[in-house]
Amino acid sequence: MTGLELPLALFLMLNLIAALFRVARGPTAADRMLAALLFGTTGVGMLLLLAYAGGHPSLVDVALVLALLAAIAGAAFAGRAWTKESDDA
Amino acid sequence: MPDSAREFFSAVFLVIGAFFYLAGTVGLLRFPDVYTRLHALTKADNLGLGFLVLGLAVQAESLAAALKLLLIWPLTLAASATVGYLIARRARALGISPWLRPEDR
Amino acid sequence: MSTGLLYALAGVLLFVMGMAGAIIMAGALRKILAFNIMGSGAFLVLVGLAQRDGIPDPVPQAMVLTGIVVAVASTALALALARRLAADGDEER
Amino acid sequence: MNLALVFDLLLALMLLWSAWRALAAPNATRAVVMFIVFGLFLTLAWGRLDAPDIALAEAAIGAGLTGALLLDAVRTLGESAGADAGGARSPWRWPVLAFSPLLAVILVVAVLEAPQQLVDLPAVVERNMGLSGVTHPVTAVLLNFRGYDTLLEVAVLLAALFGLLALAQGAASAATRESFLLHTLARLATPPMIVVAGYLLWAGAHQPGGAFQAAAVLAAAAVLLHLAGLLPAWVAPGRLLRLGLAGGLLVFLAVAILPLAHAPLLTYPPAWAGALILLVETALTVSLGLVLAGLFLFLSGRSLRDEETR
Repeated sequence: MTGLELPLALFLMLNLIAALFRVARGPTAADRMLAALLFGTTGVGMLLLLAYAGGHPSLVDVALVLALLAAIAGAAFAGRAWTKESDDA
Repeated sequence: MPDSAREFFSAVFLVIGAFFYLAGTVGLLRFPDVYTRLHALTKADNLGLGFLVLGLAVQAESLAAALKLLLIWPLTLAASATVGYLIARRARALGISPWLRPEDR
Repeated sequence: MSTGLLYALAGVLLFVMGMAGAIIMAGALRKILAFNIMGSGAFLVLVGLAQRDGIPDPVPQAMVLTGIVVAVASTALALALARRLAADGDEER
Repeated sequence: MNLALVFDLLLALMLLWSAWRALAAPNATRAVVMFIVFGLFLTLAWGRLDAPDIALAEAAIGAGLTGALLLDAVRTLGESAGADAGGARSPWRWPVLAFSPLLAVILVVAVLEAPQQLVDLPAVVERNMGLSGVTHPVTAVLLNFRGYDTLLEVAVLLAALFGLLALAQGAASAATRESFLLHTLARLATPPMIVVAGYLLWAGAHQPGGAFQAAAVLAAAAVLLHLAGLLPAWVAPGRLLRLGLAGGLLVFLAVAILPLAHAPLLTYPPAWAGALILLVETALTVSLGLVLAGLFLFLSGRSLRDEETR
């Protein structure tokens, strides 16, 4: 533990909040999904940092599961949900 | 490696990782279209998480713990490469044209 | 304020938000999302309130763990119902 | 300034914000994407609440199952199904919006004023851990102390799947050939997913993990294989699949009933408890993995549009 873990987790959280702007703005559905995917990667990072910041060591397992399944939502989005209509309104 | 050196390298890698996350986020916010934003996103996946994992692996207590951490990285790499490709392909199929510099238009 | 209490309060607000959404929203998909949010809020209250003194409590944790699995099963069932409703509605037209 | 508290406050705000956007977003795709983000924040919240078991389940189900289910539903229900936008037409809109803040205030006060628990449950669990056959308290509660809850819950899951089977109509779409890259990823990722599921099952006895999390990871593997076109959607369960779906419940029931001759339902002899729990968990992992996968695979591709094209 270097003492940097918790501040960096907080930094990543602030990063996410900035990325929310892209979720709100779009313009295409994919832009929102990209932000959601960035949230996934950042979530993995935050879980690892929390695990080493004195949280529960098995949070590393949670991060591992999240990383393992990271492609599913993106693949379902590209293959199933994203159509012309998703970008309206 | 002595503990102080491990802590030093760990801190350096963690800060580099956080920087690439920031770069990914800035890219996501500032780049002009889906394709370029994909590029920005994968920086966070590849380098941000990569350095973060490296930084934590340096201070891991056992080899097994370090290996478990290092396993997370290639998984995310494979996932982000695939999803990036799928989204870009879908974007093309939907007829979203890539952004060009004004002088190239 | 303890971590547990903070998330219990967030859970209360999620519950109310989800409940209002489930009543007001018109689309089936939105109602299903609203119900899920309501359920997540209840889960947070259950675990957060039991842990407001900072001691992890395995009993509500085990209950919420099974609750999450039941929630996804009921979501799938609700989506199947919504599809059937939509398909039947089309036939009548 | 306490950094952990700042982190928690921001996370709680993000939970509320993402839930709000999931409800208020103007179209269905956006709503579902926001709901996926909400699930991620929730995973982090469970991590902060010292509940890694729940975080594992939330991560596996949120990332592997809920997202795919809802995104598939967006396609099949159609983007604008049932006038999805906002719901401005409900006659209950104003009364509900007026009443909600009041209810929120009442509940917040109730949570703040809630009396202390009469029974110190963590201490009770702690005292009885020696009898449970495992060393991880959540697993002990789940499969020993409150085993009957879990037994009935498995039955509920199976009932939900039966309901879904009764409703499903129309031909399930055949697996479509997906891109080579997704194909490769699915082939590469499935073995580690199975390994991780096995690891979580084994770990459940002494650290966070167990049948539910392992089953969710297995189901996610099936979802990924289906999305990649490697696993066709299920139409009607054959004999083997039926046995697989019900097997976990049957094994659990058998283990619950066997000691009835000289003890109440679900009392394991302490010496055997560890082995029996592992047996039940293994059967549950396979069965629940199939049930959860079935929730997606039986639904996938049965859609409005299939009806229309026929």
